[in-house]
Amino acid sequence: MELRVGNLAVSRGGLVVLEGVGFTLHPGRALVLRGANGIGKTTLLRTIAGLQPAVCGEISAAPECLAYASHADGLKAALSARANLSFWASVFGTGRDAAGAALERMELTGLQDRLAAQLSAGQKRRLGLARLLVTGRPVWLLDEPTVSLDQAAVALFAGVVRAHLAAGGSALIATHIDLGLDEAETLDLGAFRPRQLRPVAGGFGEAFDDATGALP
Amino acid sequence: MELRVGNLAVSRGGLVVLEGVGFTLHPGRALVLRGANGIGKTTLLRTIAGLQPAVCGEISAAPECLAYASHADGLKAALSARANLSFWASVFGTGRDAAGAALERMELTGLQDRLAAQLSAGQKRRLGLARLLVTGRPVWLLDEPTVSLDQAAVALFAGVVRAHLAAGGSALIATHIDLGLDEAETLDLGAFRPRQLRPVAGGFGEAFDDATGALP
Amino acid sequence: MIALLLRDLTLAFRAGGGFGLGLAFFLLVAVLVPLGVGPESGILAIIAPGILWVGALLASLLSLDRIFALDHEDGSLDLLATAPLPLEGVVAIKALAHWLVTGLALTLVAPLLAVLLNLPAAGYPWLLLSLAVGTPALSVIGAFGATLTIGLRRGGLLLSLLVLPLYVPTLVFGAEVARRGAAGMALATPLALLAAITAGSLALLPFAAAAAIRVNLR
Amino acid sequence: MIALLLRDLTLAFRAGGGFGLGLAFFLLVAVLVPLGVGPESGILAIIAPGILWVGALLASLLSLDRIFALDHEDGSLDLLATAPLPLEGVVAIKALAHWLVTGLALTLVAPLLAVLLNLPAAGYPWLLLSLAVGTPALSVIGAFGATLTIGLRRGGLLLSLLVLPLYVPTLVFGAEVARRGAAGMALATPLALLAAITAGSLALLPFAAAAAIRVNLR
Amino acid sequence: MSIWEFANPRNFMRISGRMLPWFAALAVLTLATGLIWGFFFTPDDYKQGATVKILFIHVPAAMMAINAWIMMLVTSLIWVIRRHHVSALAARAAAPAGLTFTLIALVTGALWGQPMWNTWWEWDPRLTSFLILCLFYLGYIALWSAIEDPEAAADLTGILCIVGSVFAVLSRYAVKFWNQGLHQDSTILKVGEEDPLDVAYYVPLVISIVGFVFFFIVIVLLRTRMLIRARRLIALEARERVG
Ligand code: HEM
Ligand SMILES: Nc1ncnc2c1ncn2[C@@H]1O[C@H](COP(=O)(O)OP(=O)(O)OP(=O)(O)O)[C@@H](O)[C@H]1O
Ligand SMILES: Nc1ncnc2c1ncn2[C@@H]1O[C@H](COP(=O)(O)OP(=O)(O)OP(=O)(O)O)[C@@H](O)[C@H]1O
Ligand SMILES: [Mg+2]
Ligand SMILES: [Mg+2]
Repeated sequence: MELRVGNLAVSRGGLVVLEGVGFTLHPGRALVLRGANGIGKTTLLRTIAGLQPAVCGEISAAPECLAYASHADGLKAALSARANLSFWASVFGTGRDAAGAALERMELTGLQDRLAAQLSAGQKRRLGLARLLVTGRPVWLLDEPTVSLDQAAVALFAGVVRAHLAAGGSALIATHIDLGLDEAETLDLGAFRPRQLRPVAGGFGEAFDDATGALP
Repeated sequence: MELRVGNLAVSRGGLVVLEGVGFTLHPGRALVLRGANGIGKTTLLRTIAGLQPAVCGEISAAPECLAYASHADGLKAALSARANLSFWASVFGTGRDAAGAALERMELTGLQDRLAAQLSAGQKRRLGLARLLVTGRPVWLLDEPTVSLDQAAVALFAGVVRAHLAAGGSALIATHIDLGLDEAETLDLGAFRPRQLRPVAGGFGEAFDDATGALP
Repeated sequence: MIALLLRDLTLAFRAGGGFGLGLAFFLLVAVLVPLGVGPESGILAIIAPGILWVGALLASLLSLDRIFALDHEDGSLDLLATAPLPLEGVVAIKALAHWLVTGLALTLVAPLLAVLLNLPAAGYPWLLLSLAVGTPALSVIGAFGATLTIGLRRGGLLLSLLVLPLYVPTLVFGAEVARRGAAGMALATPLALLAAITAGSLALLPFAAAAAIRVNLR
Repeated sequence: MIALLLRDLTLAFRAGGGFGLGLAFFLLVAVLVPLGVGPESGILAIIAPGILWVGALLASLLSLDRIFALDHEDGSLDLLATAPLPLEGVVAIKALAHWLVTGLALTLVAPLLAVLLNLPAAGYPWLLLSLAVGTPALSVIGAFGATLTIGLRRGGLLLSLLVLPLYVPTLVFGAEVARRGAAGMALATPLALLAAITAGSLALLPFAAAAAIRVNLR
Repeated sequence: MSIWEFANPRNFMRISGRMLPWFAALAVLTLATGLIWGFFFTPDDYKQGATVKILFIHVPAAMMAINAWIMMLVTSLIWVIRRHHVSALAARAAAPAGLTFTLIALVTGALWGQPMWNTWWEWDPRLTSFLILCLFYLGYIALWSAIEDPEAAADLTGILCIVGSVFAVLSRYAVKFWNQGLHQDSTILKVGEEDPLDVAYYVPLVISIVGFVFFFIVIVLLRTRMLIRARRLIALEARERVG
């Protein structure tokens, strides 16, 4: 499954924050998105995931191939680690074994009966990432996946991503730190910042930008 | 203000997670706490900040000298960046100018009238850290302060910490990534992990551990 | 779909999950009203069907904001929206789960509370029937209202304001059925209307609700 | 302290902040009860004082979970606890802010709603007086209850369950004052008891609440 | 000129700016005529005495309260289907006006009810459905002001308005079923039948109804223009902040 993004513009709060974004993500490859705080990484990933409409441009992959992991982990504090994963496994139709395998892969087997509320920040994050494994989807969209992870966990996660790539999947990763994925290409979003911020065409901002003409 | 911690044991969920922790933090120095996810960094910092009782051991500094910055930033989404800071400035009695100066220091002046809800993850974090500057307290307790920050912002924050140290303050920092504070010492919490997990003495866990004797 | 229903039910039965609390609220209304109004049982018997219906309505109203807001806060809603489930189905399942833990439960305990309020014996079956037919409408309409306020933290009270006018027809016909039942009058017309409202909302509102969720996520 | 009061009031008046919604809920109860009970004004006049008190109680109950839970969720409560303010003062200020945006507002609109429920003219001053004296107790008791459920996400319904029994004496005496006032009977005793409850809770509960916060934070 | 010219904010500002003075003049003229005629040059009713003159405010306000909601429904549909921004703002602009008319009808009705029915308030179906309409308006306005993003706010309030309209009709029917009521039926459209409204009242009443219509148009135009200006201010500020 190839993800081709062409001439994409995305908006947040009625303003275009990135425009002309284009890249192709081939199966087996990873692409790291870089850029300063507030440049629009989260916005870009949400747009590609189909959660918000693009201003213009095209995205080739169908939402059915994409698995998105956001800043928030989507964990239910009152369910055990295992129950949390099993739920997503049945939603995505990947079966019960998938949850066990994912727990094992993220080294959470020992914590599987603990309620999610009783995990530390990094343990929660690992559980959130384990969800990717049970989606069974080829293209991963990851928003700062390694927040709160210690070095061992970062390495573990890099290994998981590498295995996913080797199996023909691909990953688009927004991150500020070095993941140790040497084979990944990097895309600096600074280049797609509009020279001048402008309101979204057809949105409220643009419609009224020039509504009254020059004030008398 | 010197922070001396001696033979401290801390607990989470009724179990002792760290014991025998001891260190001294002199004015003008920084100490970085390291340790794998779930080792108890957050628990230790909360205990020192006076938010939860220690199992045993002593902490020399009075809570009035400590400023704690947690995983959560304590921002009100419906207030502007400036109003958020001004509130804390008046709670800590450091006056209105302090808020303006802190915004300037964290390079948030351009965003000061934006509602906190409309900031990106990294901008929110910077605002949360700006709060430390308006507390006017000498000892900072920082729990993963650089989560979501880009490299420029990490360097900016390291500069702020350095200035704080130069002014006679001190900082205790739990983090997984390298802050670039070369002068800081490091304390690995792995050494204070109890050999065997045991319930807190005097807690419910211990009281009923052996409640019925051998079962008949 | 079934996984979602089971998860929502499990969460509702967990500590702090909301099951039992809707019931408790219903009970409390039934207890508070006599305390506030005074104990003359003649008046209580007259107002009993109406008060029980108002209590059921408030109890289901108060648990509405859990339907979507929790999932939105912890990010699950984003993930559900990208999962292979139609959003309309998600709304319907969540409304069903809400009905099972509030509407159905309320219907089953209502006769007990009717005793507290001195409802005449003839009224019991009709009270039960009116609640059984009417409460699904309360859950679906409520789920629709909840989708409008997803993005607002603690939108609970705004939600009440939005949903209550929508509840009026259900309340009027429901209470009318119960009242006429207690008084031994004919009640085919209000019962038919109540059923029509329930059927109509079940058929149409999930679509409006799914549209509102999409707006809120973007 | 004043900064905290101002902040809480500002937040309440911001979009989605809760002011006006307590009022709206009060209004809704006054509208729903006649819809449920039926339109005969004789019956409504008799139950009016009780229903209005129950409405005021529910309206202030429903906004309780905002008092602390929001601050706990976003981490402000941790920071407030380490700030140079006594926690007792924080509780008192937050209860005061809650009373200003609910109790006081409810008291001021109560006469309007009394019209809807056909309260006899003689009852108006006493209804007002009973609400003015009684609602501060509702806010303080509620703030205390809210501290018990801080740690629970969406503990709203559990909170109702905990607080309602504590509200019973206030409700009973408050409604009694209003009812006797409407009927033109002597009401010195219930009024004195109501005032005593308010004074007592104001003096003692902030300490219990501060202790509960400390337990919840650890 | 097509009606969709109005959809462009610029054209709307231009055209509405030109029309506003005329509508305002018409509103003042008709309102003044209708009300002065109604208050001072109509006979007292043989049963109701002078209180009958509340009619000239009560009836137009009550009609406009309903018409304002219908206008909001139409503009919401235009927004949802054709996505014309001005139309969303016009719906928002009409809501407070509609709420005010509803409140005027309720208050004048209450004032009238005191001498006529010997009570300020009666759970009559018409009165009750107005109270519910009032709640719809409140909810609609509250939802608009609670949501920050104008696009989402317009969409969600549009959905609310459409669904709410269905339920408003349902509840009108429901309360009618529930209570037969005291309030008299509409007679305004039944001139010529037996027992019509006295012609002496009829003419000034119609004039003040027309006056209320113009008044409503003026308010909606004014408020829409204000909201457009406010949006422009926000747009300019946004540009300034980032540019
Ligand atoms: C608060 C309460 C009231 C409300 C909400 C209300 C509502 C309305 C409405 C909606 C209409 C419009 C009728 C139409 O479109 O034809 C109307 C007309 C009228 N109302 Fe009221 N009303 C109230 C109280 C009263 C009272 C107390 C009286 C006096 C007895 C009264 C007398 C009338 C009359 C005479 C008309 C004109 C009917 C006609 O000939 O068309 N209303 N009212
Ligand atoms: N709700 C909002 N309303 C208006 N503007 C917003 C809103 N949320 C974010 N923004 C702005 O949109 C821009 C892009 O935000 P986004 O969250 O995509 O950045 P990011 O690259 O993910 O940053 P970070 O690394 O800090 O997470 C930022 O400048 C931010 O200030
Ligand atoms: N509410 C709780 N109940 C029981 N155990 C808990 C609870 N919260 C955390 N724990 C456990 O306590 C231990 C210490 O947690 P703590 O949050 O202090 O770790 P940490 O060092 O801050 O980790 P991280 O780097 O992931 O943030 C962990 O093993 C965690 O699983
Ligand atoms: Mg981001
Ligand atoms: Mg931690």
